[in-house]
Amino acid sequence: MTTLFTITDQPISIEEVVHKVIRPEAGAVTTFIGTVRELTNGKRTLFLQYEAYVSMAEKMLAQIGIEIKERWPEAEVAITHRIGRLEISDIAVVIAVSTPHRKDAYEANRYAIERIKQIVPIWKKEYWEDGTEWVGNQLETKAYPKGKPEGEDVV
Amino acid sequence: MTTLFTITDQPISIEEVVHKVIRPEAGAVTTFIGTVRELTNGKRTLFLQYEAYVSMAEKMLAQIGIEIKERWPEAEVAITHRIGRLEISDIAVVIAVSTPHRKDAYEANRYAIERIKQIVPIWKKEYWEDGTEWVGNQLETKAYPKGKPEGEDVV
Amino acid sequence: MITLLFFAYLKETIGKERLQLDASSMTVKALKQQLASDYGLDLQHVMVAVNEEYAVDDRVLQAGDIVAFIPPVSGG
Amino acid sequence: MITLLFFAYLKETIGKERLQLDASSMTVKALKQQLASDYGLDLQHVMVAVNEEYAVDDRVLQAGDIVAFIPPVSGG
Repeated sequence: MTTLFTITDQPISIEEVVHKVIRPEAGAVTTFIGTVRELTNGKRTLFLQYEAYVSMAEKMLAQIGIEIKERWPEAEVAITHRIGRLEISDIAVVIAVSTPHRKDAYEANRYAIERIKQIVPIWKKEYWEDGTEWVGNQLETKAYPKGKPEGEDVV
Repeated sequence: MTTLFTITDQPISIEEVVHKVIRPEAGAVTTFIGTVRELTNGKRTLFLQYEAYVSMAEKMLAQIGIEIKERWPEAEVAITHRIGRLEISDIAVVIAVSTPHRKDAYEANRYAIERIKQIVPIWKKEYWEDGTEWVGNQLETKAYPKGKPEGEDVV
Repeated sequence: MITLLFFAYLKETIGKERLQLDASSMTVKALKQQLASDYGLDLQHVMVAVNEEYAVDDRVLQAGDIVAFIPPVSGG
Repeated sequence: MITLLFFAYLKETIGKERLQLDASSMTVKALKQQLASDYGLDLQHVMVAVNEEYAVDDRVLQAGDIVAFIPPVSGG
């Protein structure tokens, strides 16, 4: 059986993730591919290190799949997230969503990435020329959030 | 030089299209992958035939790229559309959009597929058990549209 | 001479994908009307491209133009 | 006994990724406070998962529980 929700320390094959959700009833597949960006707020990243609480992270990815099915019953979802050392432009995550109609495929896909950034226990450490930092919030920009994670995220 | 906007009669490699837009400045890539759906309004498709006015279709794809740059200046876009005979679940089109931030990648991608269905001279012929039909509108459902193409689509 | 190109059901209905015609100084609209009448076609929803760009009805054709008749598209 | 798991900067700060502790019948909140005080940590933005599910502050821990301290996540 194919595993739809996976954490891996190997390079991710986009085709492999996409082919988990392609099926005769669905005419639309969207993917989100998160890659390692070199510059964040003008600061140059050399490489990244991703760490995960693997067993729980896979459970949370599967839960996002369940949440999507509740909202978009016809959607099929597969998510693979990579951990370990990643270089600039390496693929960190691939989310594939197939639906009969394309609007749902975009919306469900975007829902998935937003939820990953809220509830999946994966952490990114940035390595710069002059230091390192664990990136600690869901908004891509600040080191640590001001606000506490909201109740609805504690599922 | 890589061609960002292509019509091909060969199977499309998703990875190949995606890698045309991956770059150090962009952390987000979205793709739209259109596949051949077996059932449309309860009717079973056996296979499809796509035909294109190839030279103009490639120009129109490139124009969609220009329109996207006007709206999302940081976006990079690549589109490959396949023509010829396609079986159920075969990939007809791959649109890849990379941007520094993910919201733009979703929106620009969706803009691309909507515009393809308006202005790119490609036609789909459905083959059913009991006949064939050229699909003649942009709304996925009706055989031919009631309304004339709108002025803004005639560019 | 002007070259006419037909696609999809138009190509099948007319039975040709290409025609040569002396239509210089005709407008796109007049050419559409003539073609509709010659072949008994409804071209109301058919767009016209001249030299690979969509053209308006009152565009005047010139010798050497390539005029493509574009039925409602259905790619994607 | 209860097993505590640490990740990301917490693992580096504490210098361990795993601790065994006799914390049965403590609440999640009390455990967080004890840990914050023992290691001089600010755990205000750290979520807690018990047996791989997010847990509320007044959850009472039981022997055998695996308690993970989850700093703000940054996957994707």
